[in-house]
Amino acid sequence: MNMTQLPIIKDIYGFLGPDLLVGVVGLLLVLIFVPLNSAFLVWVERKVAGHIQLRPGPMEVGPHGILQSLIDAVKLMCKEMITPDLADKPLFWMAPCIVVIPAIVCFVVIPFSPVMQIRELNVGILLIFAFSSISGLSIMMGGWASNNKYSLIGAVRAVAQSIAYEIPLLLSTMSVIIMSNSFKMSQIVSDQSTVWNFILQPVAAIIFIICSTAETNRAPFDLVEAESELVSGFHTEYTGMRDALFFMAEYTAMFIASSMAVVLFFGGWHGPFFSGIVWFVLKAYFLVFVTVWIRWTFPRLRFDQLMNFAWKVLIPISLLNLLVTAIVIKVL
Amino acid sequence: MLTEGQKKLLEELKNNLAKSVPEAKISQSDYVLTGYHLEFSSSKVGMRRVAKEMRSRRFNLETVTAVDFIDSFEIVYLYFNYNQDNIRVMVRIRVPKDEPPFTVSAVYSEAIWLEREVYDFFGIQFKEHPDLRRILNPDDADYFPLLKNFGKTTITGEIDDMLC
Amino acid sequence: MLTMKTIDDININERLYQLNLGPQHPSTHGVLHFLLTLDGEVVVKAEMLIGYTHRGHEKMAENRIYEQFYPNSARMDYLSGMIFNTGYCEAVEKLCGIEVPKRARYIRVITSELNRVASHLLGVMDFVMGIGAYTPFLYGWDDREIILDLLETITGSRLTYNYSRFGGVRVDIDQTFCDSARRFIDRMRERFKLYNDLITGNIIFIKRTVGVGVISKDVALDYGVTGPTLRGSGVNYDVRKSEPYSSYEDFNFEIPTKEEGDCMARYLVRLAEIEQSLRIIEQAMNNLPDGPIRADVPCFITPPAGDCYHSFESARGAVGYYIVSDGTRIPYRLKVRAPSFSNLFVMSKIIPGHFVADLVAIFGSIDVTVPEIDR
Amino acid sequence: MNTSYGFKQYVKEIFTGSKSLIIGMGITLKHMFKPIVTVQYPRQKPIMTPHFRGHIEAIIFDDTKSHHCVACGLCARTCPSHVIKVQGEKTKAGDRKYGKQYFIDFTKCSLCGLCVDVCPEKTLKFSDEYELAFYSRWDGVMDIMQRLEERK
Repeated sequence: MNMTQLPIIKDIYGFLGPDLLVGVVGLLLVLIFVPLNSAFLVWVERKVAGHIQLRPGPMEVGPHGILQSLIDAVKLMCKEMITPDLADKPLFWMAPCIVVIPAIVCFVVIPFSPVMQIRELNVGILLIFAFSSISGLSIMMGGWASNNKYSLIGAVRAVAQSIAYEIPLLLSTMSVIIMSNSFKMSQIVSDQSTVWNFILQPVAAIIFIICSTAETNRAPFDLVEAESELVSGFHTEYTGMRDALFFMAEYTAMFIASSMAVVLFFGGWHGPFFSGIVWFVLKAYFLVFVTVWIRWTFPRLRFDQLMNFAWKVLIPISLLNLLVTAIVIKVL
Repeated sequence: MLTEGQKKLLEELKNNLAKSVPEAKISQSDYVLTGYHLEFSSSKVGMRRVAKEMRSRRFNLETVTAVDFIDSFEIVYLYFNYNQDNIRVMVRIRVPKDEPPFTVSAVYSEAIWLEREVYDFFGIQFKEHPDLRRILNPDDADYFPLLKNFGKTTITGEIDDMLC
Repeated sequence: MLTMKTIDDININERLYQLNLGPQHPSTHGVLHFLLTLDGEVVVKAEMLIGYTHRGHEKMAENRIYEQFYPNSARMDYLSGMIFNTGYCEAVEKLCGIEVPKRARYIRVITSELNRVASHLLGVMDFVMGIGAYTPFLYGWDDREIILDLLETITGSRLTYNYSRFGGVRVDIDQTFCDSARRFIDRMRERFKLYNDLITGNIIFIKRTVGVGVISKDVALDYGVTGPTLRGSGVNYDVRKSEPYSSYEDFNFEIPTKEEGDCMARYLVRLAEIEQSLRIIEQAMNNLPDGPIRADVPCFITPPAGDCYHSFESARGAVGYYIVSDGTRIPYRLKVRAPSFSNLFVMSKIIPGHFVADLVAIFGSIDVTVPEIDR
Repeated sequence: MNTSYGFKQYVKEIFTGSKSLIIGMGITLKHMFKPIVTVQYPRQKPIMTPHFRGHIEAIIFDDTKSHHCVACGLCARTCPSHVIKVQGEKTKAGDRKYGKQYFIDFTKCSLCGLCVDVCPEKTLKFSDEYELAFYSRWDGVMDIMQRLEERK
């Protein structure tokens, strides 16, 4: 008997249409892409750091050590996952699971090329913002559940930091959204076919990059981890694959933040000679490279300075930028 | 070679110290051989008066230490000043083993730790010290390592015989 | 600056908690234990618990002949082992009245100053790493590596040199050493621009260090602070100038001081001191006299009964060796005045009111070596 | 930190700050394309300097084609860590002693070089071997006379 003849399946298929196929295939691709991508990015980070510091970085496994992170992943899977005695066990266990959810879900709406998008949503950008806030929750959960003071300080810092930096992030995004009149990501990209938003909105672009660095807890805003103060911050007590999941989420968040910046400011898939996806991925990886480059150049801010920077510098400037954008658009 | 300023300061110091601690023996010593200009030695009194005198002249307390002379302790305070006329003053106080001296930590905060160290290694219970605990040795140690009767190894004796 | 809360303002049960920073912690430069009482992230009270690497060097000295203490002297402050080693030799020479040949004294100055540059480079870069910049640390390490290689060619070792001997030094330096040292000096002078651009000028670095951890002159005097930490507080005191040992009286150099007394001042003083050390090395190499490198001293020395105090400037401050001799081959008592010991104690005074992140910065800027504190 | 924080200063700080950050990024970017300075240890090996202080070794002299050790034991007595043990032997009665066995516990040696300094026959030197790894502590105890035989 044909399964599709069943009324319930028919209903679901009718409801979802060809999207079901796209959804399943897309999800599979994302599930493959996310770990491989973060493994690649770990390698990129180590290589870039190495060459900046006049050393070669990983060289042993594979040509120029490209397989190093895969081997490390295998090692991490074999490691014992230690749960501290006094930890809140369910939360401790859940935090690394929850942290990968936004990493996977956010890929659903990113338009890699005009055709390569798993699901077109009218509010794609909002979905990404909504889901990326979950990572703050899981950091809080992990830090709280570890029952370690360093973890707790890291977690508290993470919450304050993500609240402070989401505001300028949204404000700078708003100025782009005002320009293209849509929350749809593909719409924003196709609006940039002639001129990138980076040219029209340089201030918003820079603020967006700064804030996304802070949102993904990367140096110089890596107070959540702050090795020299908090040992390892919220994931001090995590070992093995749980720790690796936090890392995976961090690197995927980096990639998503870069993709967002590409969509919003750097013309998405637009570019000469190559097809859309190549341009998109090239641009996204270049932005990832920039964040890595920043990390290995600057010292870390102190917590009060981080807050001052968000509230006294970034928010006023992004508000001003939004105001100017709105006036200019109204006048034109 | 002593400069004029140093000589003057030395004279002043000698007089003032003699005035504040009359029972002490104060003598000038050869800097080239010993590394200090003025030697102040007394038995069991005067370390706080000397410290106050030194502090008023902006001298720096370099170190506090003790030497175990089996029958008694010699507590050594070294003072040095940052000025142009450098004078190092060596203050030796002989105290019997059963009669602990007073602390100078009220005058020099640095002495809190330095005297803790002396207590830690010699067991000298400084009177009126705010925080006299073990510092380098374990908290529960029941020995005072730098006393002469502690841990004399047999190997040393052997070396002594062979080399001397 | 943050307003310092006193204990009376706070309901202890609700607000304060204790944090053990160390003994195993990435930024405590060894095994040092801070027992912090925190209000949120602000330190209310800091207590330093030391002694985790106590090896009893002073007791060891009472159980071995003077020569056998050579290796111990360098192991106290492993970052400026050459200076400690030379200082110990000079203390014993003072006790015995040994006259050291001029060439040996110049070689001691050259090697000590190279060691000081290496130590300062590490100190400065470790401080920067504590603030969170990892790359400058490795650039500094790159420079330091050249010094270590250079010193290895004559001493055969990279940290615990064991190079000075009573009455002189062990191995003579030759033209190749001088040439490489000159090349290093030229390179180092160019590197200052890199450090200034990458670190000193960086706005984040400035924000993190200016006005943080201020040690005033009076506090410095009260707590017996010495070395670059003291000179960062505006006191012009350097043992090399005030009581010239080896042959420092022959050289023309300045003592850099800063009035501010904050982390930035200490950092700048260290960088300026590297520059002055390079000057000293250059002068010493230009005027290097010929002659023997070791005085004629017996294989095992026997100092006369008596005592002596020898003070010298290590990379961290004024070190003193107080040696009491009873006329035998074995010291009766050997006391080391460790500068880091006093420099660390001042932290309990200045830390309250700062963030935990500042604690790391202040600790880095004071630049202590834990084995030297613990001895 | 500064209470009188004017608007002008605020704007100026943003600009000077951004400039300093860009300068810093330029420096690291330049360094990225410089050649590496590290030694890739197992693939490249550093050359030891002539004065390198490894463990001690006996010198082979040309005149006797052997060491000159007379087993006086001065090195054993000077050693601060007491890691040397020398065993001498006389070939025939009335002859000079010569060192037959010379044990050094390298795991406890602090490489101070006092034994080399003090040796009256100057028959000790430092080896330039630095890759010494053992499976047990006992493997660190070596007989340098035996090693001398192997080198011959």
